Amino acid sequence: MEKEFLKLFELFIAASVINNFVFTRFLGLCIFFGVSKKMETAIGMSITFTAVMVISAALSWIVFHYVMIPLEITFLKIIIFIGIVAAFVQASDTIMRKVSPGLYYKLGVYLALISTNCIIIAVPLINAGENYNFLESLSFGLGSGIGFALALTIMASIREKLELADVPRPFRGMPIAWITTALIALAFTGFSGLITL
Amino acid sequence: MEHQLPEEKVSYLQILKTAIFKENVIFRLVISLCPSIAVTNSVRNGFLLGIAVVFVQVMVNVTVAAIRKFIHPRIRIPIFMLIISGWVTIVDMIMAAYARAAYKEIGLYIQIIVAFASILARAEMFASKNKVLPSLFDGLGSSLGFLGALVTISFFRELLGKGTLLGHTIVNAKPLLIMVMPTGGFLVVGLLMGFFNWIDIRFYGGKGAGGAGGH
Amino acid sequence: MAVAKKEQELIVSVSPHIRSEESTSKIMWTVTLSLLPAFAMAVYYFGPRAIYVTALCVVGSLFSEWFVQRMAGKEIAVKDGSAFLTGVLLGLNMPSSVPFYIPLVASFVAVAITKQLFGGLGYNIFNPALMGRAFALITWPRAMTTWFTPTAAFMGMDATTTATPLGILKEEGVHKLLEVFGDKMTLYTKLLIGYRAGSLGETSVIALLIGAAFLLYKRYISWHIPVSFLATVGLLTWIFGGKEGLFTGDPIVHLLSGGLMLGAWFMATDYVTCPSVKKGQIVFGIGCGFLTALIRLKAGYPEGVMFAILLMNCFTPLIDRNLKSRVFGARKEAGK
Amino acid sequence: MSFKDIIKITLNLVILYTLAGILMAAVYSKTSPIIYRKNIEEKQKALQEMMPEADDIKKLGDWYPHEKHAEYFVARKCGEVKVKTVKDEVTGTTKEIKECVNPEVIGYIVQTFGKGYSSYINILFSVDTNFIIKKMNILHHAETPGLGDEITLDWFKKQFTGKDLEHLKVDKTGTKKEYIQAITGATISSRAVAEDGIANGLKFLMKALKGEVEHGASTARGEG
Repeated sequence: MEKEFLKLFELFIAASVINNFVFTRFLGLCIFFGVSKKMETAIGMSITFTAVMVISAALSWIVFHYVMIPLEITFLKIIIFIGIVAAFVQASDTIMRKVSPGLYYKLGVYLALISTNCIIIAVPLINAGENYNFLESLSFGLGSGIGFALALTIMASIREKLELADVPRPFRGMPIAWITTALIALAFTGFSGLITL
Repeated sequence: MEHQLPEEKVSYLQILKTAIFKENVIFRLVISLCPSIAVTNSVRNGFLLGIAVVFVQVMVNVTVAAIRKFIHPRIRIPIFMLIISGWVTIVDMIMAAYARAAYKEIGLYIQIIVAFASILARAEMFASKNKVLPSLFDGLGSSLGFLGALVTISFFRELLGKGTLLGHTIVNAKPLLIMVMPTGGFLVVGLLMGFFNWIDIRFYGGKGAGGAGGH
Repeated sequence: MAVAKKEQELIVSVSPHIRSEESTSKIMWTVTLSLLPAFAMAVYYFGPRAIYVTALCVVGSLFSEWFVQRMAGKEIAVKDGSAFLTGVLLGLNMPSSVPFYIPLVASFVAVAITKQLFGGLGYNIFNPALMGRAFALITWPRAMTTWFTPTAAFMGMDATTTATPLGILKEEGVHKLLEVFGDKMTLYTKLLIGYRAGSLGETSVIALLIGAAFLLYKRYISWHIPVSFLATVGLLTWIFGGKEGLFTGDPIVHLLSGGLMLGAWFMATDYVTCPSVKKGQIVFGIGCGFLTALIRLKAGYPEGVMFAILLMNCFTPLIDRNLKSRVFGARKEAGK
Repeated sequence: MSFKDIIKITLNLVILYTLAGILMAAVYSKTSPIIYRKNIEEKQKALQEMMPEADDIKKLGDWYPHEKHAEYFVARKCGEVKVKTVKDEVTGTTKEIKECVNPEVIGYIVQTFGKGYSSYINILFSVDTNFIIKKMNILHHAETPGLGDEITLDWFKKQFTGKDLEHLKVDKTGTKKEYIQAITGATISSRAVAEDGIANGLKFLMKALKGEVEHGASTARGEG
């Protein structure tokens, strides 16, 4: 029992910090660079993203193990996973608008962006590829979500500070954001070897 | 991009040129970025993923343009997604069968082509409003721009990081090992973007594209 | 580069506020001066190589500063001493044996990319010298971890390669460390005066403390970051550092070895890249200490000070942001 | 939304999904046998490389180093190879089938995992009947570029040849040449390969052959 719990914890830490999706697996970069300009949007995105991440990891695990494997249609996993994510995002969009317009006003805009994020499709694919069980899939999903949120928040705070900086003109905007990411990624290599997966 | 080009009058060359340079997916529009680092630690991988994207983009554009009158506007996006993921699945299976060595390294990123906004964007913005042939060229241009960017980035990373090009030894050393690691990837893209902006500002009097980001 | 000027206690905005060119350059040169004892010990132990490596770093830094400012059409401010100081710090962070191109490339990364591309002095997010060293460590992992036994090298001894105390501790355990150095007292003394393998300037704890005391006296640095940093490392390595269970670690070895003293007093306190409010500085110090202990005890690298400071540099804007208006007092006590 | 729209949408979806389904099923039926066959071929080739002189390599069973699935194999050499020509009755073509007479066990091949610096290193090694290492190869790893990844270099791999269990230990000093020489600055990866991976695999093999292992030893029927 303790061992299993440790494994879940290791998966979570590995997914969020050591193999952080943005800094070492280079996924979700589009949104990472897109919405990290302002702190407020970054936080809104982080919350929405983590929630969607965990739920879609769970949904796709269930579908993968109870529908796709018995029917032997695992070769259709790309189509089915993106379908699940898109359907879930669409559904929560509709439900949120009806049930909690306030929350929708705050987070709804990010929902639309999410279904084209690479991480959201990568996590179910990796879960399927690594043969994680249900809890492992969940903790991998949660770790990925938190890791992305962490990256986004750090980046947003740095970019707000950079607004004031006298960056050489060709490097303003995107280029300096990429170079910042490079340097953060370099700092994150300090975690390497922390957990072997 | 002009969304509603008068279909017959625009030359295909013009479409190609705009899509490759002016609206370069990675360096100018700054979208579909994930593979720009993930697969660019060797020229071969960058090239292969680029080719996969070219294939998917062209096929998607052609398919969308061919059936554009048939699709009900309300379910347009889900249908596009279906078309994209269908073609991606096909490329995925073909590469798993015939390009195995490369597939082992970049397999995950092939599958992730599904979530490339650039592909959906071209389908939505161009192919769904134009005839098959212009759509084909638009897809070709946009994805060739993408391929070019991938090859450019991987050229620097492989040369500096491994001292090789396409697996052939150029310098018998690993000059800057860091270039094949994540940090090096981000750094090369950042410096190249800055460099292109500098050229744009210096020689063409442009403003230097900030790149709105997005996905 | 370690400054907490009096005015800053009241100013809460993120970027530092430098009164004038003159005072910046005065601070820079004073800090450089405070590194003199450490540099002298480096020369004593590692011989002419110490001068050679540090000189290369300084030249590289000054050139990079001039080059980027020239390209960007800015005013050339090489004389303000900040690039010189970065060069010296970088040099003190290098092993004595590195080939000539490593200091040059590392100083280019430090000054041109980490500092000037971000807008120059006052705007950099990361500590330039540490970033240069991290870049070099990843790029040339072998050259950057080949250590020589310190000798009074001007006598012309041939040096032998060896592992750093932390490297031995990580791979073999504390018994091996005692085997190499003799008994515990000898170990502590040798760590204190600097007779051990390591980067040029990090070995002699005494020399570093003299410099730090000078800066404290001059009020160019405050105690908040170094003390919370060192205390956290000591506490955590004491609790978790031992193989036989909790509270069996040897905090003194951990405090005296590696780049901890150099990092805590001279690098973490860099006023551009650490939080500007006192509470933030304590959070920053605790964070550095926690990450250092984590990396040293659990992760792959034997030494974690550099990565810990760089990682906390990422969080500096966030800390500043959150501690500006309200107080995160919860973790304050642990730092005392 | 009018009734006509609903019909149109449904029709849209049904037709497109059917078309996509048919297309994909077609590609799948074409590629999946190839993928399957190539997987087997590649595995066989990797095993053959470990023991080029073997005529026949069969799986002996599974085992689980670090809770990861691995396999081990027995390699045989034929006393004599008979070639039979068989006519396929369905297609009418003739095939040559090799038949092994008096096979003799010449060694074993074991797949194993070593816990490295930042990854589990997937290793394949072969031993002769006296449990002396013949060859080893790294199948997969994610060790640090420039340091740990030198476990894939020839000089490192070659020094395993001729080592027995006693000498599968890593020497850092560079003086004890009868042991495995560590890669400078990558002692963890070197140890992971030599001690955690291969030495443990060899110990397991010895136990398994004596029948001392419970799980995994699902011996190939009647031949082990």
